[in-house]
Amino acid sequence: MNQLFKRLEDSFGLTAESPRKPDQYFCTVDANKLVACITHLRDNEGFTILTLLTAVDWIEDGKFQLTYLLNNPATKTDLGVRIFIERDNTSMQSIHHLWGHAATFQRELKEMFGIDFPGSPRVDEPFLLEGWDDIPPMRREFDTKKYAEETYFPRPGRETNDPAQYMKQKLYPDE
Amino acid sequence: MEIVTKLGFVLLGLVIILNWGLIMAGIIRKIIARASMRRGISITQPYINLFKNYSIRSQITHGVMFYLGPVFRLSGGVGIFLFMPLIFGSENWSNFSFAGDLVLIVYFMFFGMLGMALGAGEGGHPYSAIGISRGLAQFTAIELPLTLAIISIAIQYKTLSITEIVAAQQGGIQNWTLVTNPLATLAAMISFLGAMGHAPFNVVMAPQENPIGPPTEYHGTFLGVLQTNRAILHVIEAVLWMNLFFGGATNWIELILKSFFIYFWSVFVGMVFPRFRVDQSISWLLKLPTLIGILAIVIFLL
Amino acid sequence: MNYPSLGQIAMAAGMMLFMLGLWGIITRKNILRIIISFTLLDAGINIVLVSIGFLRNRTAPIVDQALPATQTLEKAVDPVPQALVLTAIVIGLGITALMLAYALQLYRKTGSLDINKFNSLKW
Amino acid sequence: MVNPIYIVVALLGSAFLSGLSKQHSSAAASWLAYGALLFSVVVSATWLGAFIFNGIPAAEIFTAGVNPPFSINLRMGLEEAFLTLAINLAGMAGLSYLSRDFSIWGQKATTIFLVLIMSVNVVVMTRDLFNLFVFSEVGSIAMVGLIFTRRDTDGYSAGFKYLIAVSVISALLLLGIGFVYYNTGSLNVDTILSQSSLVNGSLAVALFLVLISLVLELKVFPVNGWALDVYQTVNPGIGSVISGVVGTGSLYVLYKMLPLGGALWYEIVLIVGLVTFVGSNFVAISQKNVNRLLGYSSVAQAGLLMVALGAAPLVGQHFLLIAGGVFLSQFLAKSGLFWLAGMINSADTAGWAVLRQKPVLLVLFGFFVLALAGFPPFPSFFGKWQLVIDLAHNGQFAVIAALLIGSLFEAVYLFRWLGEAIKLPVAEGLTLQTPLSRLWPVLLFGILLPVGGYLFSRLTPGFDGFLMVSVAFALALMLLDYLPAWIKNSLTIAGLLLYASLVYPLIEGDLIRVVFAVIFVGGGLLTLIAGYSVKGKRMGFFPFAILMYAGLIGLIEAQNLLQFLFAWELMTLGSYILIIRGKKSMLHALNYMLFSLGGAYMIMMGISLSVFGTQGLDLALMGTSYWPVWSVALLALGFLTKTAALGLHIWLPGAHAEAESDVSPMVSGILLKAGAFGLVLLFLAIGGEANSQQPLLYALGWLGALTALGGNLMAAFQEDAKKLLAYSSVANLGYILFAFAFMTHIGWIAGFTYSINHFLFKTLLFLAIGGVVLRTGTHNMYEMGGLIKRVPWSFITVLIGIITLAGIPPLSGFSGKWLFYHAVIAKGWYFQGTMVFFAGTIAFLYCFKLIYSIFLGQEKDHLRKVKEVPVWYIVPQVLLVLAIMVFSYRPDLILVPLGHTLAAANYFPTDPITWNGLTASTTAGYWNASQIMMVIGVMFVILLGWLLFMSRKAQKVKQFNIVFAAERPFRPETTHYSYNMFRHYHRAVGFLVAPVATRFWNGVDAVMHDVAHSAKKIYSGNGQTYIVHLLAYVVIIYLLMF
Amino acid sequence: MNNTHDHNPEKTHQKFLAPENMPRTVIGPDGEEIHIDPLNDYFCSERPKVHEPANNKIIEKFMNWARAESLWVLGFGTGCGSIEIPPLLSPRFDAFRYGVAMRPTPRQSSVLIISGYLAVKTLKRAIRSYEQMQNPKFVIALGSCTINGGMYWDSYNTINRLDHYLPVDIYIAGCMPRPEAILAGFDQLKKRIKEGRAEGANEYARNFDWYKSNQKKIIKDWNMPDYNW
Repeated sequence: MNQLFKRLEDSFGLTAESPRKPDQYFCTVDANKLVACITHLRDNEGFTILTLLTAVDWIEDGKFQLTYLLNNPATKTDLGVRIFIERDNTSMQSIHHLWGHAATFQRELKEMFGIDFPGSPRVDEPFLLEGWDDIPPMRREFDTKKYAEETYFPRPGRETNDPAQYMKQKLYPDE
Repeated sequence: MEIVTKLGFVLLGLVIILNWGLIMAGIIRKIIARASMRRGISITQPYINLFKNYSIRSQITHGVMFYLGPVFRLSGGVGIFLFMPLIFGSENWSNFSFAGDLVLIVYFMFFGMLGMALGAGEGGHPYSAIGISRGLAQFTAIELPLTLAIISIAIQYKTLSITEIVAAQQGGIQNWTLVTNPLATLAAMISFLGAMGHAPFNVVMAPQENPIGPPTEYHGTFLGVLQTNRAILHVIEAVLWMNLFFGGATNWIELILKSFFIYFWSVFVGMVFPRFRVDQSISWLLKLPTLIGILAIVIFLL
Repeated sequence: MNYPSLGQIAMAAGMMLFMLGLWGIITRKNILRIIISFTLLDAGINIVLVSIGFLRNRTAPIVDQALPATQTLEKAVDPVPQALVLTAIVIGLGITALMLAYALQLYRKTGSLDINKFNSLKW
Repeated sequence: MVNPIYIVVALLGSAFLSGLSKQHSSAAASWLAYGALLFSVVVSATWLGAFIFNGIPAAEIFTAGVNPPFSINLRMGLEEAFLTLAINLAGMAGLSYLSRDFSIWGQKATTIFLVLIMSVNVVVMTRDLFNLFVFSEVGSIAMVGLIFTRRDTDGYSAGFKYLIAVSVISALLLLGIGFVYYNTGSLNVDTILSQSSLVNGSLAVALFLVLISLVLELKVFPVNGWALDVYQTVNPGIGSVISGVVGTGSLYVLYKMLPLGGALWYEIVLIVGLVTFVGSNFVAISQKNVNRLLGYSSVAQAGLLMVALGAAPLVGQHFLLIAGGVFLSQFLAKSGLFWLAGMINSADTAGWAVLRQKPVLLVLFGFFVLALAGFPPFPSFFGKWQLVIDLAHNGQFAVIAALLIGSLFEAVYLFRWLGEAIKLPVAEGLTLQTPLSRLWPVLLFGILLPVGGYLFSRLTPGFDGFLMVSVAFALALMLLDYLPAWIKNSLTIAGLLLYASLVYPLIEGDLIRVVFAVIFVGGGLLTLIAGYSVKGKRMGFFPFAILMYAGLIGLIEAQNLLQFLFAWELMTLGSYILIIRGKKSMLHALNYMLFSLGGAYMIMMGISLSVFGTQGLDLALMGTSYWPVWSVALLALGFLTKTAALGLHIWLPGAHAEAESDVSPMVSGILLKAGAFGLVLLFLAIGGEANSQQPLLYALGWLGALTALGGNLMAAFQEDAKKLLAYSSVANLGYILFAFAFMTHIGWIAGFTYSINHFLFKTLLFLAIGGVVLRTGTHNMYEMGGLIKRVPWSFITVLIGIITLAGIPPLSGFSGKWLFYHAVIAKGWYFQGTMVFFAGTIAFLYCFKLIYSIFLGQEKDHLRKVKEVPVWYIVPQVLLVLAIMVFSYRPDLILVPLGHTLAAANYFPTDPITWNGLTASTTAGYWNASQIMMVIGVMFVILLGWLLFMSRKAQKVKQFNIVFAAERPFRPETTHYSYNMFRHYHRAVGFLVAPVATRFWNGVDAVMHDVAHSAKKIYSGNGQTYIVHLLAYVVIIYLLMF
Repeated sequence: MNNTHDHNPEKTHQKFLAPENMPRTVIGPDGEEIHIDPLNDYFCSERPKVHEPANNKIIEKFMNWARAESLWVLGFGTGCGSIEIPPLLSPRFDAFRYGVAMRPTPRQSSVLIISGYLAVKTLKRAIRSYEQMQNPKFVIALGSCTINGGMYWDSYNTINRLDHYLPVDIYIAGCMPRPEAILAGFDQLKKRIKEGRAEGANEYARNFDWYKSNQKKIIKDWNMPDYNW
């Protein structure tokens, strides 16, 4: 694996992280080298499966982190390739030509984070939400509690407790 | 005066048959429940369902045929009743059977089917049409063994008049068609399974596949009419089979018992067997039961 | 020994010419040769016709001083075949002329006289 | 009387004069030519008139003042007068037709043309062998000279081949003449004939040479390549001369000479003619080039005439009728066709669509084609008919069969051609050239055809001129075709009623005929009423509608088989044109025509083999007990092609479905009954109950049952509404066949009930569906849907129609089913019966599909503004519904008297049905239609009232307010469940509807075309090969003879 | 992305109009133009009506008894509660003996069981199904999610209170309630019906505007006429 990283380092300038599990590795590449990188991984290194494409919102840094989780079925190894992209008016190159099902992940990211993938099929159609006209709900500037309170008629008198504290208080009030 | 008496007996008979149909449905469902170790519904549940459906307050309609469909359907059921002699030897309980013979009844079964088909079609629901198309397709195959059986007993008794067929079977169980012509009886009983719409021939109404099939859009009074028909039809078809193959009935008790057991046969098979797909059921009906029916005729030709 | 009569020889010769012509017509490829074969055939027929009317020791059926009209029945050969031949020769001439005209035109149009080449019309 | 020698004088003189005249006086020269021809026409016409009206004997004209055998003599008899009239007329017309070409080719051409006409005149009239030779040579030379006018390689090579072949043939002829003279000492035909008892070896050879060369002159198949090439290349005007004028001369010479050869030669000519007729028509099947096709056809017709010639000893006194009829038809028609080809100038038959620019010419083209195919009312119909009958009387069944097969081959290309002219799109750049000088000959010959037909119909024994009235009516309507449609429609209705009222007294006592008459006339009226909805002129519809109905009524009225067949063909003709009017009908109409003709020929063959063939044609003879099984089978098959029994059904769906909306009910509800009527006549003929054809009837019964099953199954899998109904018709006719095949009283009652019912509901359904199709513009059911709101009347009538169709009580369809059950039980055909009942349940499938897919379910966007169908469609539907109701309520009104009629001694004496009041009962069961209807009606009304009361407040909702798994439907198109509705059924029983019959007939079609195409290859195009063929043919015939 | 809520429902609905519901023009068979407005042409846009109970007390009581003893439940499961329904019909609990039966079509059903949390998307379907049921119709809501949002109380996509959208007859508390509790709920519903208090359908019709505005507030692509007949 380290050899692989070495090779990739030369070609794509990636930075590897120490493995979390014996068969799970992560690395980071430049956003503009990503497609070339994972194409290489898919075609030459045996990472033929795209398991996951997901995003993390680093609002403090003004970045989105996209993780492309690839799997090599021969060696039973997972490799997460990360990139960081700007948070505002962001868009990323689509990879639906490498894996057809990537389009679905991208559709979801577009709906939930507002990350655009130009050219990805049906990327603008609603995926889970119907008729959503607010900012994408998974962005961290979206205040879901406030939205729910404004929209869904919260029942007055409802208390929200930490279950552990609440049960402890209720069952063992003396302690 | 005579006609008034006739009408009175006919109406009375209809009421008895309807009530017996409802009770029989309750009993059968009770038996099914007990067989699967449940308490099950109360025997009066069919009545309650019927009352409830007639007491639904709001209704919708899709058009004229939406009304005519259930009416055709119920006319089909009641019509078969009207042309069916119920009790052998009784002028009063023979209804209007002087107007036509077995052929009339066999063809009048289509009347109700047509009504159902048209009404369901007017509903505009694709599942209704799918159900109807399956039902009609399966019905063609169901009719085939029955036709063979009818021809076989027509050869046997040299008549197509139900009254005379019943008359020929009097004098004990050894004279029943069941004993004298078992193959025809078997073919007809298989066909009875299909006519009752129980498993394995219940793909028409299959709730899991196409929500309840033809009557998807029916509700309230419309559904009540259909349920009324169902109660009548089940009994009266059992009576038809009883008349043809099981010696008919000389009194009401006999009629009730025999129709119960004939109907229970279909339920019994339905409990045991899984459901056929529609093309499977057609293929099957066109093979073994048809062969049995053909044998039933061949035996009489030899 | 029974020698063949002049009439028989003429007829045999005519028939042979006829056959020869026929043979030529169906074997030669050159149109001109076919036409020549046809004239052979025609000549053969004429000879046959003449020989049909030939009677030994008789003269030509021309009524003049040498042959008064009253003696024609005894002295002249049958005049009818001769008349036929005369007409047939005329007709054969006409046909030969027409054939040659066709051959000429065909040659002008195509530069060839091979009959096998003129089969654009068929089926 | 003018001496006919002046014909020769006039023609020859004018030829010389025009040859001598200078170029600038060409107008005068051509007038001179016309004058000479007119003179000839007049002379021959006066002679003909004298022969016909004064009955004078044939005149002998002696030249040179000496008696034969020493001089040439001519004869002017009836035949000669007729032929010279025809020749001179054709010459005049041809001259006019060719006048433009002649003006290009120069005076010489006119001269040659006149010489040609003159020579043929002489050839016809002369009685001298050598003279014959001379003038036929003159004619040949003139002919070749005319061919020379086509100045290109093709023309020259064709002319050369022609010349060589003709020379060889004439050499043979000359040789033969010489030897004949050698043996008989005479050249006079009559003298030789008087010595024909002395035929010895060498005379026989001489005669062989003469006759074989005469036969070869007729361009017999397959040694006629030289002639075909000429046909293909020459100007069609000259082609018409070759075919009409020269061919006529050659034929007549053969006719004159044939007695020389004796009986053997008649046989030879018969066989040669047959081979020519069949073979030439066969190779023409795959021919597309018009001129060559016309050549094949000419040769074939000559072959037919040779058959007539060869059969002369057999047909005796009818010879002139036969040969005259065939000759006249082919002479007029073939000339006309050649002329038309010249006007169109398209090498391909497809180019003839341009004829539609001048409907008159299209009609004439139709005349010519029909005359060639032997359709009434043209003379050849009578000729062929008489020929077949006379051959049958002499037991020449193989000849008849060959003739009929050849005729069928002929019909294949003729009707393909006609269909293409009627239906194909007009090709770019083609125009009709119709100067008056070319138009009038075509018009004249076209008009002469029906006139000749009338004359020959009067000559034919056993023909009732009454039938011609309808033809005249149709022709009159054709002339009135510029009137608006409603006037013509009214005229047609009036004509139909008038004709029916004239016919009614003839059939009054015969209930069987009356029933069918009511179906035909009533159906005609109703469907014609629907025709009022058509705006505009509707050219070419009404004459053929009236022809079809006249044919149908004629069937009923026919007293003998000639009239029957005449009516049958009229009906076929009319319906063919009606069918081909549909948008995509070309191929379907061709199929229809071919199957109908095949059926008609089978009927002819069957007639020949039956009592009629041996004893006479009167239908009253039918009861005779002698009926060979093959005859019955052929007759039955013939009628079954009309009823479209399984295997013969493939023409029906397309033809009925693609026809116009109001034509479909005509051809489906009504026309098919003609076949049923034929079957009725046939089955009565073979002796009713006491028949001796049980095995055949058993087979027919199975066929009927299979047809019912197959038709219904195929109907269930159709997407096209009209095709569905058409297949349903197939099935219903299967029921009818099954019922009649019982040959029992109750079976026949069932058959009649079915016939009446099928007429009622199928006419009703086709009218209703046709109206809807008219409004929606599509046949496909899945494109419709939810139309109940738009066309409620049609929905009601369709509902009643399908209840009747399915045989559900209380409507009249059930009466048929009830009778069926009892008939099956009584007869003991249990398995066939079961199959029929199984088929009956399948009828539900398509009934439901029909009414649901069109009227129920989801309404489509583009059909939201569809209007109710025209009132003219509704009116007949309402009438039919009323009729169904009456028949349902009181079936006894018809069935009781019908039962009495059928119970006649020679029909079905055992009547098992007893009517007690309104209750019909057999030993097996009983049935009371009125009571059933009353009981069901009352019950229905009560229940409906109850439901209406209970649901009186129901909210009316719209089409998408359906339970859709908590979603809403996307579009009506995706929500309407209709396309391939019974796919599950297809999975189960689809193997039964594999298109076996279609594949079979397609295979037949392909094989025929391939074989015909291969057979054509013998025409290699090489002149020498043709000569070899000729000689080989001579040798073969010689070997066959000696 | 606009952060402002658009509070004009008409405008919002216009924005989310499905393509197949857009007005369009088709050409008829004779070439005539036909304008189709799917929402008006395909759907009935009547408002629901109030159906008063029968005047005759005895008849009404009898009818209510019949309705109560024959509860036909629509087979419609939301959330985790749908897994609690099948045991209800098993031999152990046997809801059939109370006259309860499952029906596959809302037209024939009289009871709608909301068996758990409702996402907005599911709510839309639940409302449509409810509206397609016929007039005496009853709603049973299971679990705390339907009462106050339960564990999804602050989710951006899950409703908190069902009774703002549908007239609920019986709430059965629990997360999830066990089948015994549901049986008890049926018992309570029966009591309510027999007492004539279960007039949810009429309530819905009377307060139709209120319910509808609540529904439309969160369901922005309604794409239907107001009442789904």
